[in-house]
Amino acid sequence: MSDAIDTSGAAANGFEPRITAFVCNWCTYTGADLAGTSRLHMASNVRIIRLPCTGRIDPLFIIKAFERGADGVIVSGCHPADCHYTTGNYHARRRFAVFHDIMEFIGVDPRRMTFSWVSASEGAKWRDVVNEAVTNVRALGPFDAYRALAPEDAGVATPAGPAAEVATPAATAKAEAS
Amino acid sequence: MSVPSRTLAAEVREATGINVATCYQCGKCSAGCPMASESDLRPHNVMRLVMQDRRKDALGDQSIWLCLTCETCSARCPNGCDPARVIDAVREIAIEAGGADMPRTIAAFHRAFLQQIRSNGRLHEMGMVVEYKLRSGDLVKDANNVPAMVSRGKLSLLPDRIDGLAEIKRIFEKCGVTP
Amino acid sequence: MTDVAYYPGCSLHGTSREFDESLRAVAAELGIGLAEIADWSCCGASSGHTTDHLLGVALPARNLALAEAQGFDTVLAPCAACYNRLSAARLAIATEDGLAERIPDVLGRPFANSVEVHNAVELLRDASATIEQKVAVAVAPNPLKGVKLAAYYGCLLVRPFEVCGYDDPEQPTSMDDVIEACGADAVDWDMKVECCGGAFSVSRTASVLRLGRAIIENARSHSAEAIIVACPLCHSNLDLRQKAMARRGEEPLPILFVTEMVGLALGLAPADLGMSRHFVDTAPFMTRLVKQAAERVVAEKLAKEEAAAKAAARAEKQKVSA
Amino acid sequence: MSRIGVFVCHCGENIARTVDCAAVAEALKDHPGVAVAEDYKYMCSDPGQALVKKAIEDNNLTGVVIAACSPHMHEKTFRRACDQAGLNKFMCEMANVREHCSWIHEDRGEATDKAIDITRTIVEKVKHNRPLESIHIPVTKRALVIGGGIAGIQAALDIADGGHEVVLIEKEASIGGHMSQLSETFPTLDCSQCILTPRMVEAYQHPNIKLHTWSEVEKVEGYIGNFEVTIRKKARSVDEDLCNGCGDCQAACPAKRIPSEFEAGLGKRTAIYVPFPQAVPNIPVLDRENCTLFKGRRKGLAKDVCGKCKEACLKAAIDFDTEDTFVTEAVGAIVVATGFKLYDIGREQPEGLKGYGEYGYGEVPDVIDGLQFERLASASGPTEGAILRPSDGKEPKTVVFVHCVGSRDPEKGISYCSKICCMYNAKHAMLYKHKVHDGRAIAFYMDIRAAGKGYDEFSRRAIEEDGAEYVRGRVSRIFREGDKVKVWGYDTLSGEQVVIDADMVVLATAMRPQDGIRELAQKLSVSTDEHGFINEAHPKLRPVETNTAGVFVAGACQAPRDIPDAVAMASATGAKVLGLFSADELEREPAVAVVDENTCIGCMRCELVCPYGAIEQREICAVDGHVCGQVAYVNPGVCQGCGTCQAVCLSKSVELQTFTDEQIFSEINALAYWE
Repeated sequence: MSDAIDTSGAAANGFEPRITAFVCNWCTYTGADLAGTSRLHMASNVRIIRLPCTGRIDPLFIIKAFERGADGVIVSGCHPADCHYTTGNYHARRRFAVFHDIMEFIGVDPRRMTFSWVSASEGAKWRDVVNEAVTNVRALGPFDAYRALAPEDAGVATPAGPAAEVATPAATAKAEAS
Repeated sequence: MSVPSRTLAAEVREATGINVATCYQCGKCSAGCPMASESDLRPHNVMRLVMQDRRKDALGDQSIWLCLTCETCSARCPNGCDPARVIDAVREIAIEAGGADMPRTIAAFHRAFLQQIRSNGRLHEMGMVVEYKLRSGDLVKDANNVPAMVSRGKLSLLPDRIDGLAEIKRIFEKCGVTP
Repeated sequence: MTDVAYYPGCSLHGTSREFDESLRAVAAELGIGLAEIADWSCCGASSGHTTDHLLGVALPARNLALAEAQGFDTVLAPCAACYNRLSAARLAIATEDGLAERIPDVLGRPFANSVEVHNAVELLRDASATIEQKVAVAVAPNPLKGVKLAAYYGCLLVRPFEVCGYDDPEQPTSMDDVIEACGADAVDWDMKVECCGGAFSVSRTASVLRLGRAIIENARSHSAEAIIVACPLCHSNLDLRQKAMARRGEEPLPILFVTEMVGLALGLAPADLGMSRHFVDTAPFMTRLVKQAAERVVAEKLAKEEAAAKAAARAEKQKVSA
Repeated sequence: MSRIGVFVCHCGENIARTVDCAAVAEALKDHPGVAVAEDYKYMCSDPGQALVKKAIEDNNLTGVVIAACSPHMHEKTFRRACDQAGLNKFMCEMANVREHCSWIHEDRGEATDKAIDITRTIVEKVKHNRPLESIHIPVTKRALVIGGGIAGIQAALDIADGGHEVVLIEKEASIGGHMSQLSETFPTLDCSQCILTPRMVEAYQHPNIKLHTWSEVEKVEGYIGNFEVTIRKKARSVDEDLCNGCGDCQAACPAKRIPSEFEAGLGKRTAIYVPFPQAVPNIPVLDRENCTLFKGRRKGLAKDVCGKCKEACLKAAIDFDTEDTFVTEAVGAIVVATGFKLYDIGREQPEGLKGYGEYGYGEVPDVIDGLQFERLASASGPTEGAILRPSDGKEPKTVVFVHCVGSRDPEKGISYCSKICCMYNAKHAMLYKHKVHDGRAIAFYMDIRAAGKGYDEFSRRAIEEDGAEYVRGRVSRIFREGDKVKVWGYDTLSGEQVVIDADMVVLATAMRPQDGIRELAQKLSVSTDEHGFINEAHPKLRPVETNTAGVFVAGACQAPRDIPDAVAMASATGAKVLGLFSADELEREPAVAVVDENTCIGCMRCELVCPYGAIEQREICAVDGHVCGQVAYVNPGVCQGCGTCQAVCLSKSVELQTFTDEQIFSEINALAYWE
């Protein structure tokens, strides 16, 4: 996969980052839709996972994304005070302030993560966020620190290995309860 | 002049970063231009000609040299098109193209002025006036003012020359300007 | 207070000596130290940037580089034209792609674009409090008290806003503030920021006469007794060319540099401010002002005495009635 | 084992141009859990949907993934199709391979790879979807209309006539808005008051309309069908029930020199006042800022220095000690109609605006704005309709009208066209010429924008029949010279500078949203554009809805609008509200959180973060009935499905249906395939 916008970096190290984006349904997802309807071309390295609100984002999602081979992560939601759910993105913001240090602690370079606010009317801003994230992460090179942890047979439906507990503690909890 | 590959608008944009297409010809620039009554092309006309890539008409007209660079047009432009800067750029392009129709007197003035800087580092007004007279050819005008100025100590007969002349010459060379 | 780097520019060494002289005199009075930049060179004026953009940036940049090298963080450029070119260069280098990298090579000396540029009006506006105090305590009667003066900014002090930006580009007030600080009345007129013909003084005198006349007429119609300027170009256009503009029998209108005005208010002698160098003779104007001032002082004195007398009389009456 | 159907849409050329749809279907065909994978030219077309339905029946699919456009576009369509085919509609999801893929990439290889990833991700999600039932919530069939201008009045009347209660609130003392200030209206020149006043009275007397004037929105809670709005009734100092509008208080008030807002500063009013004679309700308010008594109180004087109005009031309706009161209203829908204000060219400007120094920052007395001219021209205005200039009350013989002041002037902070100025300038020129026959009306314009029924004919008439002189060019400077106003213009058509010694200048200043619109928008959680105008849900297809369900928008608070536009929008919101009220219950997606009581430890952190207060504590009892613990409970009616509770849950016991951990982790895992 090669970056549609700026291949200079790619030429340098021939590496194309894979980036997982967690976006809220109301602002950034719609903003990305707008980028589409406006035909704004951008790097194709980003895969979007739609959530109702950045407030729904569990830090474990991000750790999981890195564990499953993402080189970078984008988290983007409504502008402060514009949250569709009035305050969800504030909780997200507060949580990620702390989260930053945790990532560093567990050995993920915070520069691999992009936090941004993109509103439904900011298609162009979404393009820039995507392209910048790709350029930055490309410069950082691949993230393989967790590859070792990843199970050989990357079971998808029910993630195996150490991820399992992380993935669905609710399920396990149920098991104990019953 | 040689036929350039790019449009005039493109050249202007490269030189100034201004997109002349943002001009919607409202004429506010020309309404306030102090030289409008004396020039055939008013600021918004120049914008128009650049927009339409009418190179000869834009570069060839005297009007662009009648601009006082007083910036009134740019200060009041509703779209921030900065006509003054565009006219600046058009003048430069005209000089490069060699097709510039600069009024003799004004051309003479600028050359005389720059010549002074190049050879003294500072403006030696007396020297400049003399130089200007020779280049422009209107020897009588202002001549009667000279004694008065000398008597008021406003014109020194000797230039004051700076030490760093080499630097000044370097600057002129680097900019490719020979007055 | 520490010294500011002083960039006089060619005019202040030549056609506008009085600006230089009056500025130095006033600065001394106000306790502002001026250190002339060693080996400064011409800013290129309009000829520079009219001919070549890079040249128009590089020529002023050399002087900023010198000031930098001589350890200053602000440069005072009293000449409006120089001020405009210096600040424009500063802005261009800060904003235009690749220029900052290119300039040191063009100049042949290091340059960090670290010095700020101020003009004379800015300097005096910031000092206006001090001016007011000094005027208040001056021994000689202030000749400017109540005199109607028109602040003429012209182009280069206020435009373009991105470059100057220390005052409103359409309705500036800084020079008016200085006028008020001097005890004079700043008249509200319409040509504050219209162009006087600038660099065309020599090359296209006819235009200068037309534009200059409009300015002087408007000032006069708003009953200004003199026009205050801070730009050598404006000054020579309005002063040197005024004779040619004037209609028969018209009283000439003195054109004073803002520094000269402040000097007068501070009680300095016109001669020390270089006012003898003007083409429009300032002597009659000054005699009138001094006369007015003297009369005012006398009148005030009399009024005081009368008041005192009345008071005494009243006291007397009360004694009697008691 | 799930049996999922994957259906890849070409969207004509829109997707197929850059994405190899067949390849996408092919790639998913053998993916675990996928029963069938097909591609088709137009999935959303009838045959396309038929294809999906058939596949569901033939392969009795447990889930469906449509790889096509954004879910915001067609999710409803396909879920309906699934429903009809007997598959629970929440087992159907969209994979967005158009907006998020084919439209933003050029390289076919890349785009196809990405499309496959996106589709697979959603397939993995759907594997964990559960059949859900929609939630039904009751609708309060009462509407709130914010703003009592012509738009608000029209919306209120339409809803009220539809048989539902309306709460109409207006921040001024009277309804009527800007229209009540206008003299005559284009393009018919009928008298504004004459057509408006009856509507105002009708609204006031309507049995279904409850009017709060001198009131503002304080707080908005709830959601579509179930809003609870707190209204601040500002202290009026006059008892609305006792007052009979006799006007004795105004006559008695000593403060008579206060510039009247209604007269756009050209007339004066008293401190206790009714904004204008036809005001509705005809009940005064006391302007405490300018009231002699309150000035005294602010100075801290021992006893009140005035009180003449109170003495004059035979009904004893005046009380100086009233304070702001709050009323809460339960409504099911909200219409925002707060209208506009004019760009003030002065030196002091809000964020982003610059003002007009070259026009003297509005300090020249005979330079006025459009609304002020309306008052001059109005028979009920300060000059009883005579065109007299403010400075010396003389009749101006030369009047200059300047279009696009503020409007279409990005450097001053406004890029848009205010839409109505071309028309009202033409009207002003006409009215002036009708009143001052020997006068000159000169209009400086850039373009004449007169799109509308009878509009262009109207503006032409101003030129052709009434002799208004139109000059194409912007004005560079305006300043006072003697008793004249100098105008420096340029005629771009004849190519000459034009200098005019005018007696009066009328600036067609830009239309801006009313003050406080941003705060209001925040309370309603609707978005505004960079200028502060309320954003509609879709510029073409949902022009009067906002991005918050149940909140609608009408008139000039959405964009510059003239009267016909504003009224049309208002009636449109009326129709929308009545439509909403036509059902007793609303169907809502079951995107709500549910608590697993078996694992909940009752820490109630979820309660803390819930933006809607949808979570409460509950006791759970064992079989024998004794209380055996505290757990959280989510009220599905109130929950809006943000999922914040789930993210903070320590025991992972609260789960947002449609976005469960299992679903999301599966999506993340799915991406591991993308090497």
